Amino acid sequence: MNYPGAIKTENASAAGAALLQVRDLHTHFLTDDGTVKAVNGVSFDIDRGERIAIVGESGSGKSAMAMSLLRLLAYPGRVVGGEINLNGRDLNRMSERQLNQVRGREVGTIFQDPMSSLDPVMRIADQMVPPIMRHLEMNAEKARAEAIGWLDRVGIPDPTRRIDAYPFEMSGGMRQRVMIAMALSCRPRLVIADEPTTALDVTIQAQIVELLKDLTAETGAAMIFITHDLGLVARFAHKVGVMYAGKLVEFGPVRDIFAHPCHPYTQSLLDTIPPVDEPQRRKLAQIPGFPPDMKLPLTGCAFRDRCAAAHEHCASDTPGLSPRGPGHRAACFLPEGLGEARRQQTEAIPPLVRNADDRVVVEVFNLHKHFTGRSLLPWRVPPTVRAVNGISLNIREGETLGIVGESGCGKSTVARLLLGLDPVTSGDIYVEGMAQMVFQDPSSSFNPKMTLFDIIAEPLVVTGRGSRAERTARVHELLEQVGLDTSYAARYPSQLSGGQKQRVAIARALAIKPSVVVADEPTSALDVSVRAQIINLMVDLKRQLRVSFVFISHDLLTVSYISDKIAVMYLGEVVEYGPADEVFRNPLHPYTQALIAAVPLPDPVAEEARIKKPLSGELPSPLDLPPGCAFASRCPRATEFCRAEKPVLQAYSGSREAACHYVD
Amino acid sequence: MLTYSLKRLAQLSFTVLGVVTLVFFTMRMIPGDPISAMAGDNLSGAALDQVRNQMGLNEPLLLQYLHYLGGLAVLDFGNTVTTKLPIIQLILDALPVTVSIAIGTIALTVLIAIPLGTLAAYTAHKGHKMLDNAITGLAMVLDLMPSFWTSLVCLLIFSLALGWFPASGTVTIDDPVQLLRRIALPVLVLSMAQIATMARITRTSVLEVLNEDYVRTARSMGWSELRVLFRHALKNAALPIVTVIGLSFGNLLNGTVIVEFIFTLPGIGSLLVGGINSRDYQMVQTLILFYALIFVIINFATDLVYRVFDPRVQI
Amino acid sequence: EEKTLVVRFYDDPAGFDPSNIFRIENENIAFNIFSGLTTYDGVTGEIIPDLAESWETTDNITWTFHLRHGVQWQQNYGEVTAADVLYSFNRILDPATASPYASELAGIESMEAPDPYTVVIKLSAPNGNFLHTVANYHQGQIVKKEAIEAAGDQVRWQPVGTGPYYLDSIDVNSQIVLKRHEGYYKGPAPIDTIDFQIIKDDATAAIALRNGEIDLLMRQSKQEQLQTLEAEGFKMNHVDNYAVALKVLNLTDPILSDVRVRQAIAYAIDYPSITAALAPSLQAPAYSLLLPWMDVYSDAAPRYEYDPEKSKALLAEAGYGDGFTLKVLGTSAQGVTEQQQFEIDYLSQVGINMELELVDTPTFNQRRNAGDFMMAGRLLPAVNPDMILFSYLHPENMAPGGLNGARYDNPELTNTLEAARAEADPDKRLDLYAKVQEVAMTDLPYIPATASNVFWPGKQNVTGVNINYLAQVNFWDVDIEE
Amino acid sequence: MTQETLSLPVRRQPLDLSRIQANGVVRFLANGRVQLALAILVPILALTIFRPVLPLPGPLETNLRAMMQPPSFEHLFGTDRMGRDLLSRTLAGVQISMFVGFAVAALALVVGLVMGTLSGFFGGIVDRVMMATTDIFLAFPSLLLAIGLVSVMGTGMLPVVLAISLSDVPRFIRLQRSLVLSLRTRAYIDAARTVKASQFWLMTRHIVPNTIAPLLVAASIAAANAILVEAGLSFLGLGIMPPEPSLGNLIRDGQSYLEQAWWISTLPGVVILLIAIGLHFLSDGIRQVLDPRSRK
Ligand SMILES: Nc1ncnc2c1ncn2[C@@H]1O[C@H](COP(=O)(O)OP(=O)(O)OP(=O)(O)O)[C@@H](O)[C@H]1O
Ligand SMILES: Nc1ncnc2c1ncn2[C@@H]1O[C@H](COP(=O)(O)OP(=O)(O)OP(=O)(O)O)[C@@H](O)[C@H]1O
Ligand SMILES: [Mg+2]
Ligand SMILES: [Mg+2]
Repeated sequence: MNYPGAIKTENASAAGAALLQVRDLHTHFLTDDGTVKAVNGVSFDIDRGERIAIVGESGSGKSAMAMSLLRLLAYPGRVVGGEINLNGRDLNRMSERQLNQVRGREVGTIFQDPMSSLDPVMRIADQMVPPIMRHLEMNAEKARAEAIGWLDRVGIPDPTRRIDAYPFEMSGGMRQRVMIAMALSCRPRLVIADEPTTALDVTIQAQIVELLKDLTAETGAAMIFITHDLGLVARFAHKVGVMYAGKLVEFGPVRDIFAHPCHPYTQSLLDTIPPVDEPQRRKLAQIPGFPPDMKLPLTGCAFRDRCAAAHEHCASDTPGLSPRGPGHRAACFLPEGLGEARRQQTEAIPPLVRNADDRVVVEVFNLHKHFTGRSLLPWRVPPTVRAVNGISLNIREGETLGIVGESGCGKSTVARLLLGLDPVTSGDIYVEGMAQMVFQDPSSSFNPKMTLFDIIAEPLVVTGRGSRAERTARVHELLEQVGLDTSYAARYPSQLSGGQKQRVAIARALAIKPSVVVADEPTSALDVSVRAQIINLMVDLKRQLRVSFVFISHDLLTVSYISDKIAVMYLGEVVEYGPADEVFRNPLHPYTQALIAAVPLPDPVAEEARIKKPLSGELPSPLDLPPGCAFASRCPRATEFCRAEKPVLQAYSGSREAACHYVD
Repeated sequence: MLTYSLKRLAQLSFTVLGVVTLVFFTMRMIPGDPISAMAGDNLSGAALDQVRNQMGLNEPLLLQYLHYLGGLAVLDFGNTVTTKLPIIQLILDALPVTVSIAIGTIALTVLIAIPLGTLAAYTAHKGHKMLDNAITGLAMVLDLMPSFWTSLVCLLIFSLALGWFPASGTVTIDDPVQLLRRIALPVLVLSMAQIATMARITRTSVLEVLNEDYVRTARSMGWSELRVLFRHALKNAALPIVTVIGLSFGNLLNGTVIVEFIFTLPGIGSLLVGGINSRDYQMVQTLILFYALIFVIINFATDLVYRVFDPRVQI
Repeated sequence: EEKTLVVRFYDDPAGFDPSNIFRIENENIAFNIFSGLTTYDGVTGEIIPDLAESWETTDNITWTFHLRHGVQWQQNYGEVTAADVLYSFNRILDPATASPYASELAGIESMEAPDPYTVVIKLSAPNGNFLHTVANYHQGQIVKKEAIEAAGDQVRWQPVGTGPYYLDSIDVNSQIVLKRHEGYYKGPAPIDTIDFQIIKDDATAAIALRNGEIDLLMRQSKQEQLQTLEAEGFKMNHVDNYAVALKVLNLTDPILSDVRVRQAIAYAIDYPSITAALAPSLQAPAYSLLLPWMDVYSDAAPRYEYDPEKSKALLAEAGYGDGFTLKVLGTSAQGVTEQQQFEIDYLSQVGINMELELVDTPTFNQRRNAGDFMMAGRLLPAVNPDMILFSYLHPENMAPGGLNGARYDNPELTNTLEAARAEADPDKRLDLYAKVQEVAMTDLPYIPATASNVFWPGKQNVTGVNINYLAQVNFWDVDIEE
Repeated sequence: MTQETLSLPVRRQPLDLSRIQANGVVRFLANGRVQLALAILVPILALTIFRPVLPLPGPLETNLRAMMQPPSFEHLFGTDRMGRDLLSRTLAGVQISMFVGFAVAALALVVGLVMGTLSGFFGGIVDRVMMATTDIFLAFPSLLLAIGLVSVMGTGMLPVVLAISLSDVPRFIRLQRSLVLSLRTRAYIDAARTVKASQFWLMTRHIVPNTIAPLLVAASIAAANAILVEAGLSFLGLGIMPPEPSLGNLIRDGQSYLEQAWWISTLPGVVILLIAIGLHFLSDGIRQVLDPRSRK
């Protein structure tokens, strides 16, 4: 298959054959506790100019597979078998020296974390120019010009100057652009991108994805794109490979996979995503259990323990990839995967019942929080970050308020203020009873030296509630509420998975029967399948216990799914506020519109139809906010008036509020 | 930078004043005084008291302290209490010896320890534990031999048996060859302990850097491992190494007492021990003031070097 | 061809001003730079003429010294005259000099110089040992007024004397260089330059000698090194019995005030065995406050040979049958010496629990001088027996003022001692001194432990290294043979 | 609330042992480095503890007929100048040196823990005063401190321990402070603060338990180091005083007989080396066992 934009290579001998053929790749990690079979017989082809997405949950071997291609695995990883034919040459049989001619030259690589993937103590030029000189045999001057050209193409403003900057002088998005420029700078024929956008904000993510798409199309490079975000896949890929436990379980054209997934795992994965356009909310599907331990020998289908359609055959034999359509293969004995079982409707969520006498449990009025640095010299004005700059909100009993916004807009600060962890600069906060919190990072949320019992009981002990026996009963009750066995009480946090930890975090937050639970990105560190479990749990709890939630996330899809109301924040201010459905379906503020446009939808057909014009322009520094609308620098509709006059939050059509001069 | 310097200056004054005060009163709380120190077996108490009176050692303590601070304020460090030699001169004479030993030691240490540590880190990174363990083990053994023991062994081997280096003889910077021959063994002995520490630090920090993402980035651009090791890893691992160099330089300037004693080197360490043993208050105070200054200055210099190695460090 | 002798010097030099000189190694340099009216013979240790060609006294009160003619000062300060002698002694006596040796000359009532070559000194009381006082040692060393004044407060570093060598240069951290005084009255010394290298560690010093870096090793006090050097054929210059190491017993202590206890301690320790085991070269057992080579030494005084049974009996008699704790003050410079370990061992066998209190040298000196201890050690090198006896036993010298750290005060002994000093008749004098020794060894305020030997190992071709009883070497005698 | 109302997958699987982490002690003992450390330290300690009942002469027992004998069956480590059995002395020395090592480590640990916690947790003026003070002590040569202490207190165990720990304490304070600073912003601290937990509760329940591990690592290094520093102090006459044999003064005593009787200083030296290596492995082991990265 040939793709638009693919460039004919001069390499005649390889013409016709795939650019890269991977055959039966095996990669092991030889750890002290045993051999981890991270990649367990993966085969696939990539043609020139083709973009293949590899999805799968954490630990399924995506990175290990990608790094195996160029033998970039760190000890104790080793490629133990298979062929990696690039243009007919087997990379797996090359010496390091030969491989170094391929790395960077024929295959470019982009890594996940832009913050750590560039050498912090070297200038961009020193990292970019020497590989160009080496691979393209240019002199220093020409190579530098070439590098500047690339920086320009990836959208780095003022590249002649910025090429001499250090990475720490750039934002995350900028650094990822530099990474892309670097990976493409020697005009490789294949680009491997390992979750290149995961660490970035939605709006930035959208920019980067578009950029990658355009640039690879332009240079004709093929691309392997690893992600666990199915929305991105729909937006980006030609073909999709689904990995599970070190194997490809399904492989095929992107539309086929989304429209007609054949493997139970793919099917479940797609069902865990909050639906966008259904009028009634239903519980998310969830994949029970854990992936298998890849240190243990495996017979049969690796997914069978978590598969509703599993039968005896699955335990004894391992299904191979078998054709399901043109170019579409799946590794399941059942032609339809879960089939009917999949279509069993998940439970509907009854809408929130509003009582007229529902109390307002949280009320925030004109809240400000400024962080003032310290200036040693008395005559210098200390730098001040206006993290929260006058916001007003209220939450009723049982209601969930979602807060969305880009990184640094002040979401976490609001949360901390609500919890009384930091003193406010000005403004009022009223919280009925106590507020409790669920944190983003499940691993740092718990004292590793305490058992779950002590962790969950801590709020009770500290506030002096109940006798020891009562506390024990309460802890057990809570554990059951969050779906954990009471025997877990004796465990330590390190003995739990990420999802289980978040359950414990929720149990702890509920221990003292708070009136509101603030959850700051409680799911963003979790895998899709686990994320669905936690979201379902929260939805259940809020209904059963009528606790109010504040749900903070940059994931608009999730926020709109779980929340009753949404507040969209931009640089310390709320720019739009209203019922979740309405805000999501009909955003008023240009920023909200951009945000929603940037969210990739897990539907290739819909994605293709969307107009993608990612935001451009720079985020102003929170240290030095402009006098007018803070969004003006990036707003497609901004006028001089916007730049001079600050819009305030105004009511529209009864339940909605937005802060924009030009809302119609 | 200005703010930083001001801050440093404030810190410097505070530390130095604290150290000076501490040493002043510590010295005087220790029993024995310069006069009792110089008394041998055949001097009586009455005879000594006469001398003591004449030297003003019977003045009230606070007055002596104020005198001392007054002298410091005009940079007058005074003379030794009993032998009436100008202290600053003694220190300036001893300094080149100690500094050459310190520099020699650091140089030898860096020359051996950094490649060794890097090699150990590299082998550990590649999973070849044998060489790594051998290097770590060797470093540990070297580290654990008491210097008074290694000194003597070195003397017996290199000086007596092989005759490569003299065991005695004057040391001046005017005669560099002689100087080198005289400080070679002390440098060797002192390096042994330093090499261990520095190799360990190098190993740890290089190993850490080798696991960083940017090292993988560099390799993905086709650079060989060796180049990655020396271009990226070492530079990034430099900060902890620089800290250790700074610290050991400071320690070498005051920690060479035993070695100076055994190798008969007229360095700062000898002055300090001599000063303490003869209760030469003025000498000890000045030397310690001097140490405190060096300590603060080395801290400062380390920070400056940080800046060179890591552009993220802002001062 | 110039001859240079390289000698090990074992500590930091502390200066060579006779009025304020301390410690044997400094005194050794001064001994070769200065002269006294008299001096000691390197081989026999007898008093011999130095600047004074001859002297006379009839009553031990008035002493007349006749100076040698034509003796030249170093560094062109001219000829030595009687005025220099008077200046030197007056300088010591001047309170402004604050010399700790002033008391040595305190017995002088008047001094005069009837002519440039005669000095007449009158004492307030008879002193048969006055020739020691004016010997080439401490207060006895003659200095030049002009040189002293020129040096200001740096006298200790700019000594000008009349001895065989003058101080050429000094680096207080590493080196002292002496050059031969060409105008020395006995004629120039055989060696041009003596280069003292400061090497503090005994082991290093031995290696330096074995390496040929030095020719002569001033003082080696490690038995094992001596054995090695002897085995390698070095010349073991030495002087035996140069001083007695004593145990000073504080008589104000309620336990030690009992003479039986003191004797019990003496009987309990077998010093001959200890010295034989530990340092046969460096130490010998001692049985008296004085040394056998001294003219007034008497063997009639009681001896305390090792006898643990007797010791136990005495203790039981004194009421300490169950033993007691003996606190011993010591210096930490060498840690607990092997000898002390033996002492602890021996004393424990008679039930005495010896506890060591080790403090560093300055503290030790201070406490010892203040008399703040139960038992401590002291070693007083002296050629003049009278000086030893007076210092240790006379009540005027009681601690904290003087060296009588035992605070011993026996009027019978005091009277005998004073009489002995004044006595002009040699036989009577000997008798009186014998009596003193007998009483002292019976009362036993001090227990003689060991007598020290001093070794200066050197190359075979270095001759004339005669160590006197003050542990000093006159370098005029020393030569290097080709 | 019942189980059914929640459609959560509580899968009551049979207890899967490989998933459950062995508890601390077991994991500690299963660590290779720890085993190595114990293989070195346990025999040495056992010999030391049982020395009094072993058929050995006492460490202070002199025997003038058996001076400076090389190692033999009768005297496995030989004898010294006073004919004392060196094996017996070495074992007694281990006892004393280990005591010094542990006392120093314990002192530095306790003081460092308390001061460092207060300094890091409260910050502000407390912190600044504490940092300035540690600076002063770091700039102050430890030798002088040692001499001062020995002069005031006399030689012995206590001044040696104090002198050595005085230079370790500031380091421990700083280590603990930096650990506290990094822990202070952990989410679990915030979680406890949302229910208004007291400062004391935060420090004792959340901060200190989590700093113990790195402090223990530092302490075991400090212990090994203290044994060596004591040896150096002995050389200068400031250490534990003979006849009590610390390993340091055994080496010192034997050092001058290197040529005649190598065993006197070498064998105790080897023992120091073994102990230090043991402690090193132990600290490495603790580090590995407690390193969150080593857990799965
Ligand atoms: N250095 C390593 N040592 C041991 N095991 C490893 C190592 N790196 C990865 N593994 C194991 O290999 C398997 C595959 O890991 P890999 O990183 O490829 O997963 P992934 O699909 O990229 O996951 P993620 O989405 O979290 O990046 C996992 O079970 C992991 O635990
Ligand atoms: N303790 C602090 N001191 C100084 N500035 C702070 C502090 N905490 C937050 N800020 C600043 O306040 C602003 C808002 O930060 P906040 O953490 O609330 O953002 P956020 O919306 O939660 O971002 P993210 O999505 O990255 O979590 C940022 O510019 C941040 O740098
Ligand atoms: Mg990955
Ligand atoms: Mg946040």
